[in-house]
Amino acid sequence: MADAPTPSDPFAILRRATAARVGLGRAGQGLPTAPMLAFQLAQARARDAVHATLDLETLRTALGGSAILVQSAAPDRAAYLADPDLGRRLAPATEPLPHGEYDLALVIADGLSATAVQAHAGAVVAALRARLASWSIAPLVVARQARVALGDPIGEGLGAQLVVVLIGERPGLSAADSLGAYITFDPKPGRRDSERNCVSNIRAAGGLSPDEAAGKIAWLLIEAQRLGFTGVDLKDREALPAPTAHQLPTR
Amino acid sequence: MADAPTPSDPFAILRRATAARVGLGRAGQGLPTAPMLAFQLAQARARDAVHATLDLETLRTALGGSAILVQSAAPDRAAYLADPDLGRRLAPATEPLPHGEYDLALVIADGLSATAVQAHAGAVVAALRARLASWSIAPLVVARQARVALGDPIGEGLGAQLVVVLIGERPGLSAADSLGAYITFDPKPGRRDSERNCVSNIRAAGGLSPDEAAGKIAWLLIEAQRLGFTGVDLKDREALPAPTAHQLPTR
Amino acid sequence: MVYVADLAGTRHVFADLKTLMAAATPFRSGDQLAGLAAASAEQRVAARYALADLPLKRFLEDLVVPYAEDEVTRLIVDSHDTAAFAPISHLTVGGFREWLLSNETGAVQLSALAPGVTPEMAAAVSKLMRNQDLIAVARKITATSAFRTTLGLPGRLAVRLQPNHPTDDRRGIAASILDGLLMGCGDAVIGINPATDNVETARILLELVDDLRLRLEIPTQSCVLTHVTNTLELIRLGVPVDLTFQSIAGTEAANRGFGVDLALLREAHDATLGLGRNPLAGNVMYFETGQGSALSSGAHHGVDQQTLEARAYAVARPFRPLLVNTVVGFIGPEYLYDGKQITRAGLEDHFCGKLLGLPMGVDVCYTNHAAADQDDMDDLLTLLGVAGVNFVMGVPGADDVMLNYQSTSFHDALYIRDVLGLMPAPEFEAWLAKVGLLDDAGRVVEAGGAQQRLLEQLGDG
Amino acid sequence: MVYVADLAGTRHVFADLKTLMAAATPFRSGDQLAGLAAASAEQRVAARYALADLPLKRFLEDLVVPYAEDEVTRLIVDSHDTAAFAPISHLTVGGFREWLLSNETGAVQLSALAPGVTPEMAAAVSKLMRNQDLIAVARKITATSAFRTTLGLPGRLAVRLQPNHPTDDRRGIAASILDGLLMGCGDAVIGINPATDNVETARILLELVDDLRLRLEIPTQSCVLTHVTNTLELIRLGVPVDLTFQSIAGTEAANRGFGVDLALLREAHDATLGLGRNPLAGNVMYFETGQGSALSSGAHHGVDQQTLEARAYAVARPFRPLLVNTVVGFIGPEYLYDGKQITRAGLEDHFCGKLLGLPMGVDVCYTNHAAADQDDMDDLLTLLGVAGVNFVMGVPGADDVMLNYQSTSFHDALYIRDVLGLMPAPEFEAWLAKVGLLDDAGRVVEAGGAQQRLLEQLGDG
Ligand code: B12
Ligand code: B12
Repeated sequence: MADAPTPSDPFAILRRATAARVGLGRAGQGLPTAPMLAFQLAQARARDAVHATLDLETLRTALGGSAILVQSAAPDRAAYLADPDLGRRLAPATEPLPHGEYDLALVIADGLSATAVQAHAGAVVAALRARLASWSIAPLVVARQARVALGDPIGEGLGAQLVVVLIGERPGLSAADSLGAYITFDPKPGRRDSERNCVSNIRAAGGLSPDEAAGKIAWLLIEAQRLGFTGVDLKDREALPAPTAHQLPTR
Repeated sequence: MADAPTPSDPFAILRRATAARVGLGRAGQGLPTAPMLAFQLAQARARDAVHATLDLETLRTALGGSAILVQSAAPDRAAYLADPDLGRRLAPATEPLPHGEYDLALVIADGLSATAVQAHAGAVVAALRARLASWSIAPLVVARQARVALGDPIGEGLGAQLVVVLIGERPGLSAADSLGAYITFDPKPGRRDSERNCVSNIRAAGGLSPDEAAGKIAWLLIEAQRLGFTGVDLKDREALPAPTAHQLPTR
Repeated sequence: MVYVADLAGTRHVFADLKTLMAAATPFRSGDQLAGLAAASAEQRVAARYALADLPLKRFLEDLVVPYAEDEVTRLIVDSHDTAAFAPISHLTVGGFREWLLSNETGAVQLSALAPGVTPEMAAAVSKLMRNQDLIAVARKITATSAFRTTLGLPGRLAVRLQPNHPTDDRRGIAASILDGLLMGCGDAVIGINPATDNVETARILLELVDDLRLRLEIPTQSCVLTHVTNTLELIRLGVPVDLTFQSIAGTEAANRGFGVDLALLREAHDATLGLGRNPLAGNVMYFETGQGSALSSGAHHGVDQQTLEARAYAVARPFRPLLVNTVVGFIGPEYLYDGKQITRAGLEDHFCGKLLGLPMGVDVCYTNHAAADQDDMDDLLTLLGVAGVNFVMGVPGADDVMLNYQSTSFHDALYIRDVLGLMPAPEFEAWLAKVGLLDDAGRVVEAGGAQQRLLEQLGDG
Repeated sequence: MVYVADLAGTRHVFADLKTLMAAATPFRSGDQLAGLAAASAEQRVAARYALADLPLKRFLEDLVVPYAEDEVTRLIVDSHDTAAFAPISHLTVGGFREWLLSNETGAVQLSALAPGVTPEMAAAVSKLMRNQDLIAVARKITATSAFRTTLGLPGRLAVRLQPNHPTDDRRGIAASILDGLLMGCGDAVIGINPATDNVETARILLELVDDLRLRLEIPTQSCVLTHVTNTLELIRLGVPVDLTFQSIAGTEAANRGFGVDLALLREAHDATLGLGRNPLAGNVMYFETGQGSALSSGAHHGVDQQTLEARAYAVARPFRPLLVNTVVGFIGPEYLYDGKQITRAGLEDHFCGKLLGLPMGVDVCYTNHAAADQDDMDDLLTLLGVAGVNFVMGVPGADDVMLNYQSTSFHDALYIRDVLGLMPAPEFEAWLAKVGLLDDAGRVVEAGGAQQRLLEQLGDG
């Protein structure tokens, strides 16, 4: 193997196994200069990601057509960051949503990373639709300056039994494009987080792929419909793929 | 004596000798609660003093009549604090000052404490006028959002040989009303601080009284006129009042 | 009851105790958001004057969250130890501060006192304390706990090894664990936050760590930080559970938002103790807390976030946890805006937890939407080291690739141990020495033979 | 010469070395004011990448302030010790950082290196260092100096007693001095800033302190922090001058703004040495510095304030001072906006000064127009204690009633000594023990017999 570990670098093997910052070396007790600067660069970029805004045109295309656009009660990013409650309510001027009788509503929310939504929401939605072909799904809603709980008034407004909120997770140093999915049965304002389920870390490299994620979300949705609730009492018991041969990294 | 020190409080004697925070007692190595809170209250107030603004009406009365009002190039307090250079230049829209041939110009500048100017500038000016009866003094100038060096363009504009800037010193915890006097020979933009002299800590209780201060300023002015310069080479050699009997605090 | 302070002619009135407590708190964004922060710097000082004069006894009568409405309040009131309270029962809050700082008050007095202190008393006195006071008193308090390692001994600093991975990939997690172990970290616990909620995944991860621990004979304990109900299920399945984890908060309603209550925690505590894995049969719980979580779920009852945080410690206390840590900058700027607020909160939380008798650690951390950076973390870590914190986190390169925030790294742990002359937990130190990871100066050796040998040992297994 | 960094497709160009250095600096208001700060967080990191790759040798050729224009540059270049520089002459700035952090680099290597480091090298490497790096390296450096006390020994922390009074009232000043002595402070120096510029006043104050020192047999030295020209006059008058003080800055022009140049400092140094009052005939100068003073007098040559501050240490170095301290938060928010910036600057200044071989103290302080408070000071004081600062200020109750700013108090000094187990200078410690001011644990006793006795002794005199 080209980068087989040499005695001088027993850590190469660890580095191949994870995107985590392992095997960085040392300068005294501290970090060598190169990984320290890499960290600082990643932080500068993650901070930018927090302030990225949704490109609605591209997003609509990725979602395969039309979507209802709503805005939370947070007028801008500063207000959104300062007062999460604003992000949980619809803007006062929001027009009533088209009420129906749906099994499911899908909400695409910028959250703390528009980048994540831009990158993966389309793929997750498509994979979900494929898996839930028999379900009646409400018109897609795209929500700006949104928190997870904004799915509650939206799901209620649309008349959906379940709502999935696909939301940009706060950007990390190694992934600014991580998406979370939050599932709530019988959505309405006042739902607690303990009454939802979550599938997180959906992203391109190193995380859950949009397709795997859709599988997990669909599994939870089907269970939720069967049991009549979501939350801590709905356990993710989906069988796992068989463990790989080596659980520990070896050569 | 009523508050003679008791064995349990040998510090009472020290406290009587200074406004400094001596003899505070201890809680472990730290401050007891009462003096700690007193400190915090003083700090809350000192911070307010930085933002106090000049009451021009009262000030004009205190100065005994009319004064020319000018503004530095700093539009507001925030800009003043952020960029001291703005406070050293006259606002672009300033009308030319009435040029003459004066021995002295007096500039009353808010500096970092309008409170100090409000409280003591009038008294210092009056005492100075009394001491310098034979001097030709330019019309008084009151300057807002001003730094010490704003006296340079003002003095030059008025055609004065010497300028005295009476300016609010930054507020301390124990005195938010402390005034400084800066004296510059042949004022013009570009003068260094080493070309000025300073009389500081002019205030009501505990500091130099306006009258003492005027004495010192007048002494320096007369010397400056005689020598033809101000600054580090002009030494304050004014004789001191005879030392008091006890140099150390005793009972 | 109304509280009043007169300052130079201005009368400041505070409608009730919780309003007074909130107004006396150093400024932070979360209290501002909740509409509870003091209106001005002067009003804040006035509140502190009033608070300083308040007899401690008042906190036993005037309850910030009503007894009838909240099981946490009931726990606090019903379990208050009057005998332990006696030495300070005559004091005001201001006098209590001086008592704490006094050179006569040492480790012995402070541990005897703990059961007599309510979280509201701890919060109140902390509001009167400067950062240096919080440090000076906390470092006098020794709060030890033990499992396979003994934590909280003076002169020692332990590390929770936090090897998270965005898909719970076993190889990835193992890589981070090994990296940490080879850097001398992991003596507090090897604690994994699972990315998924899947019970099977949690089982696999627990078995992975247990296997590693046994093969390398590492004196430490493991934990998967999943919801307590999942851990209960794991226990029923016979999975090797050393510690049960749960996030907790300071009100009944906030705990419900987390899907827990005291009865559930008791059930979990009993079940975990029942496994008999802790050789000392003592400390088997791990709790995390953090200012802001109650407000975040609208469950704060108009009480400031720091007081509620202290109440979370009261929730933890009866369960004699091995580990408690505030995750101080974890949630975001809506509660703690910048490095200054995070630093203050970290010192407060550590102090209050210790004062209540808990073996406190701190996750020194921040998110990318907060106004903070590594320099702030270096500062807080150093301050907490001086304050005698029991443990901190060790995340590879300080970057948690799953939770998306920055905590302290293995390097940070080595730094703070080195500059303050602190050693790992004694059992773990002995292990490090045995496997050749310590040099003569007691420092973890840099990459070389010892690391190579350990990795080979695993490769062969 | 142009400097370039390519980051993922974006090319960042820096017109010259001083632009690069400025862009690499952690954000602070003074550089922003000067128009020198990086335009974005990413550009700042790019500058650090470029700086990290820069060979240290470059600093000997590419001068941030021209040789022909500035006597400080000439001093730096002409006095550079090539032999001392040899061990690091092959390194880049990034490599220098690692060399400094390395466990192989200890006190011995670091003091041997000092004459080989230019202030620009010190500033450059500090810009790549996190706060923890600044602390870890500074604490490895021992820079001692001595007069009647020995300062800078490991495990010790001295205090400048700063007993200022708004009218230089002798009784008031004496009261503050006694307060400090009774709190175990004053081992670095008893140093008075006179409110007036009057030479006669300075004489009286020097005689007051000298008298007190002799009567109580206190091993310490005194100083009146007046302009160097005044001190020269005092020396001529035969007044007991232990130390000559002067504020200094990092460019010739800024020093002229202070009314000094190198020749004047040399004259003062010779004159003070000539008095023969230092029994060791060594260290007789006291210098103060602080980021922002050059920009403040428009004498910064487009160089960032932290680099200029390091150059001020180069001004101090040839005079083998007893004391050097940055007055870090003294000027105001235009240069260091808040607690975070003050903290960073304090750690940088302390590190750079020590790296250049100076016996560094820090005036941990802030003004009321800055966004800082006592908590920030507690933090910085604690960090500097860990970093091994030689001395800090002791101002009664932290409130300087003449200079109008808040510094550290006698209490603060006792706090930091206690939590870090630090003792005063050895000669002063012996004196404290002799007069009964130390208890068994080595702490300064609280008000009682010893204080009473000392006060009586003075009253009788
Ligand atoms: C921030 C956070 C929290 C905060 C939330 C408070 C707040 N105001 O933000 C706190 C610290 C309180 C928290 C607690 C818990 N969390 Co959490 N949390 C996160 C984190 C780091 C970021 C979330 C985010 O960016 N959201 C997007 C923003 C834009 O939306 P938001 O509306 O502001 O955020 C809301 C949700 O994130 C929600 N939330 C947070 N955690 C959880 C967990 C579950 C199961 C649910 C349904 C909702 C939920 O709370 C927020 C406020 O309503 C994620 C990790 C990640 N990479 O996403 C883990 C994460 C979502 N949490 C997780 C867990 C397990 C928990 C706990 C159950 C832990 C425990 N054992 O008690 C508790 C309880 C949660 C609950 N039921 O209320 C897991 C979920 C695993 C899963 N797939 O189910 C994650 C993925 C991390 C992990 N792997 O450990 N959490
Ligand atoms: C801030 C300050 C400084 C700063 C000034 C930089 C700045 N950007 O602010 C620094 C640290 C550089 C400084 C240096 C010195 N200072 Co000074 N400084 C002060 C202080 C604390 C506050 C001044 C203030 O509030 N000004 C008001 C604001 C609104 O005006 P400003 O335009 O922003 O400030 C300008 C003046 O203050 C001027 N300035 C500052 N110090 C001095 C000293 C003299 C003699 C002169 C003429 C001007 C001057 O510099 C500022 C920028 O131009 C005062 C103490 C006090 N209570 O006032 C001492 C004070 C004025 N300084 C004093 C001294 C002695 C000095 C030094 C000569 C010390 C030395 N031995 O080198 C040096 C050199 C000064 C010079 N010639 O340039 C004395 C003056 C005594 C006297 N009666 O002559 C004072 C009263 C303090 C003291 N007793 O020690 N100082």
